[in-house]
Amino acid sequence: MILDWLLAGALIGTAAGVLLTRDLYRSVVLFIIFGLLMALVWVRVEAPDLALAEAAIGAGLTGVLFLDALGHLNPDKAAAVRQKYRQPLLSGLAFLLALGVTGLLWMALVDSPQPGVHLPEIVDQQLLASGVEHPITAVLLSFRAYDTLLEVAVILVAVVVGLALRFSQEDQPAETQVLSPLLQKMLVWLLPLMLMVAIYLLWIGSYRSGGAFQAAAVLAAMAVLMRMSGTPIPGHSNLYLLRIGLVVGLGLFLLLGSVDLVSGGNFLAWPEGWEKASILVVEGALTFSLGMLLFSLFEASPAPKQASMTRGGGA
Amino acid sequence: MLIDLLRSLLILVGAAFFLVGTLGLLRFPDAPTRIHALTKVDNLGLGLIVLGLLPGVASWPVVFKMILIWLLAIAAASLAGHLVVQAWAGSQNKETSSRDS
Amino acid sequence: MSSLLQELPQLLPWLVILPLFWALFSLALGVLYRHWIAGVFIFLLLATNLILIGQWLLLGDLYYSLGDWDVPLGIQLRLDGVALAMVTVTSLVTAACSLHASTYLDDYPRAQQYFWPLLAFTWASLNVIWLSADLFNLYVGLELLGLSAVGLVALTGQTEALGAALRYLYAALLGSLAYLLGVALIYSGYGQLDLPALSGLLESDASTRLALALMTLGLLLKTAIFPLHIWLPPAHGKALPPVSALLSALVVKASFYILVRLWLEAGLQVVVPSAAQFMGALGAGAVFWGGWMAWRQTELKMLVAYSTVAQLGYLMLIFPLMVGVSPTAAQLAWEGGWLQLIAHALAKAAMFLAAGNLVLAMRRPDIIGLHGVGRFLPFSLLGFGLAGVSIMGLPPSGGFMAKWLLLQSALASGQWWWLLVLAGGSALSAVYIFKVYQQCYIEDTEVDNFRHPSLLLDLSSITLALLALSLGIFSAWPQALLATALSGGGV
Amino acid sequence: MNTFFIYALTGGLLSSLGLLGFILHRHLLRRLMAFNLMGSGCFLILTGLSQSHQGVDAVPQALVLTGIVVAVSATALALVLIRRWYHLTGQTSLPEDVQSLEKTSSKEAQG
Repeated sequence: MILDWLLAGALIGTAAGVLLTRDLYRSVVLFIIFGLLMALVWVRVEAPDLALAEAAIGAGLTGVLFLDALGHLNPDKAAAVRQKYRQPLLSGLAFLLALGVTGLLWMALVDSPQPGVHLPEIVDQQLLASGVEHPITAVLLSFRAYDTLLEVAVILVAVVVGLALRFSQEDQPAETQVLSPLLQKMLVWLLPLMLMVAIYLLWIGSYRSGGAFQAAAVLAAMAVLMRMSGTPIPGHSNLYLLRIGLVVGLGLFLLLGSVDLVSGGNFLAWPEGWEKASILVVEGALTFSLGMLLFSLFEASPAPKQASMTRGGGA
Repeated sequence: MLIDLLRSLLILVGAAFFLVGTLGLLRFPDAPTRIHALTKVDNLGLGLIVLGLLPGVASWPVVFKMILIWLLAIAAASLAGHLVVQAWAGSQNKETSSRDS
Repeated sequence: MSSLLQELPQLLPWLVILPLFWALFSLALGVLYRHWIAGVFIFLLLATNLILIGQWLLLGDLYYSLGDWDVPLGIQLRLDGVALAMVTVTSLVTAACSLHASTYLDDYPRAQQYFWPLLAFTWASLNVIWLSADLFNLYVGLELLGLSAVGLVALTGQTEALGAALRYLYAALLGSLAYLLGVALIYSGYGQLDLPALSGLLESDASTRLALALMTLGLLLKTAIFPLHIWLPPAHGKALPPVSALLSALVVKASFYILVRLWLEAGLQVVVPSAAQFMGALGAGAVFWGGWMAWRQTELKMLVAYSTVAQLGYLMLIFPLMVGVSPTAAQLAWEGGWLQLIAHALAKAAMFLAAGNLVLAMRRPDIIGLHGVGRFLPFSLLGFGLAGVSIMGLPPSGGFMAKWLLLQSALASGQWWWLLVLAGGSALSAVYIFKVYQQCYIEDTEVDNFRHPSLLLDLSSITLALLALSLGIFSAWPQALLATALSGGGV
Repeated sequence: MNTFFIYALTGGLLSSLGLLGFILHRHLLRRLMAFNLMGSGCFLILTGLSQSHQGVDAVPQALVLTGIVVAVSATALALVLIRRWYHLTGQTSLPEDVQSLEKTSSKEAQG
């Protein structure tokens, strides 16, 4: 109990820190710490899948995106400090509004009625028919597969807009290379291990917490490491291959989903007897495509005007 | 009974090492010394905690996973430490060169 | 013929699968066969739409549980009268916008490559929202819609478009988070997410009232209703004409569609008449403020964008005219409101396309540049005029029929003050549309130095405007389509 | 007052904190971080509150997983727009915020 109060307090403290610190760089670092604390909170809420996802995507990838953006924005110190808040009247009003919202929310939380329908029991009953043992993967990829389909489309849209804006102005690609021999040597060992972890995460997704999104996040982290250390990523420069890679995840998901539909059955109902196999195939395609999508969210960011931030020291 | 005593002792010492590490982080003046304190002491603390947890673990694969986690933590910490200090050194001689010229 | 229709397999999911496949093909093949792919998929979607209309007329409301999982666990698609009307309008307007964009984008080679995937994603997300009855599914649909719409606005990459896209994105994100907070409270309180199943259960206690208020706030922000409309005019004014036509006609209406489902279907017990009157007041504010700002604009497309803010105000009149009134008045208001939504979608899309053609012709955005257009560009002006007829609500048009139904409903339920809003709004819209016309007939340039837009551009806007007019003349049929949604049965 | 409910309450506080930051700040990156905080708060409420009623439940956890992925793609899209906006205008906040900034600073100058 004390641990929960402590963790909750730390979470709120970090969140307040993110909003109140003057220096932008410090608030981004605090934001990454907030993401890691959130991962801990998800463990306390008995949601291991979410802890994995939050750590890999929430803190990891979002943190990298923010740091990368920050590096390109090179905030001029003076402006950052002075214009932090709006006029006192508006900030007072906003503060009152926030207090009101907290009060209303807490009142609603305390008074929330007991639900009539109990979904956990229904999920357990239907688990066998879904073809997967792990309830969360069952919900994600068979009961509510439609949500996951649309969610992959959402990421694809984000990447398409990134590509559209990136190439709409002719600017050189962002070289954020960190030239250090230790990194190169270490990667020789790290990359195969990360690949193995990604495949392991994908495989256990069907009976324990893991799955396509967490595995894809590890793949994306691998690609970011390779990009930062300058090791060439196979087929990276070839835009055509990139586009095909982006499309294959959603495409396979749609195709497999409508196999049953074409034969008179139901959309997103996996073929009889082949549920586990088709879910695994879809998860594999999703992992590959999502890994590429998450990486191109990092990659597709427009380049800065001047040379980029980290030029390794005299190594 | 003795095992439990030993395990709790190991975990306590590990935690103490973490404390010392953070103390070093706060007290030391500049980046390299802080990084040095952090990476060394915390890795040792983590090692002790892992050692303390090992007997309580049921299946063998989990034991190997725990040790793997520890090794990875050491590799990541030392690599990150090296890069941070390298970037710090880069910015350091940039300042000195701009100040001299 | 009817037996053929009956045993055709359910076509509901194809409304979402086809646009997603279109997006994937156009993304993979890039600029190569973009017109062919667009043509094929638009034809397929229109055909599916026609077959669905036939099936709906025979079988009544269609339900489709995805993956064979029934409601509390799985997601169920639902096609009732209103959803069918919205799907049909979406197909018509998007087909016309694609026709217009196919030639208009020749001047923007860079935008061409990524316009079609984003358009297909927008169409897919619109169909997702019209068909879905699951609260979280609607959230993901709204996000997909928001992100692809922001992408479309920012496509040209110019400074103004980027600023407008950023403002739009931040408003959309805040709106969908407020909506998600409401969904979280409702799921925790009632254990399920399906709207029809929830409509019986919602009782008005603190957490449900707050959930509904948060969802309403989020959806009002995304529909850009009066006090929360600041992001809309720059976003619709600065985007490419086919994009702003699509945004004004459909994208803004999707969140309104969810709002009406929430208020008048699920939350009927929780909703209080005074809250409905407040929504009506917001609508009235939107009508007058939008009309006033539209009249004061100097740029043509900004004028049309502010006219959207004004016309959205009319839609808000559904709430006061339907909560706590006699069933006949509610029926009139229901049909009038949806007819206004459809008529505005068609007319506003036509008006934006025509405005785009005019701006393209006179090579400058502001209205003063229209001098002499009356003599040299009759076709583009015709499109703008016909659309203006429906926006103003002159007798033959769909706009008039909708406002007439709303008027009758206001009289039937004794809420006379909405008449002032209807009359005042129409007068204001007449003012700002004639302001544009007044400039067109001022003759000061003898020689025709306008850049004549190709016939296809004008044709797409005029067809949409004619559709809006025909809606008024043959309004009996769409009214029957909409009327059933209340009673929930076949024709 | 089980553990899930504690985190539901923290989620409520987080959401309003995020809302406060979203309204208060002018810098686009800070507003984006505030949005992410508010999103995490929202997910916490969804999971914490529903699990405080019915115990561990896979459905809200799957919804939150989808929500996290949607949040990261929205953030990535916003970052692309912000960098392009900075690339073209050199500003890190929207024009109307900048004007209100000049008003306050001019007032300070006179005051």
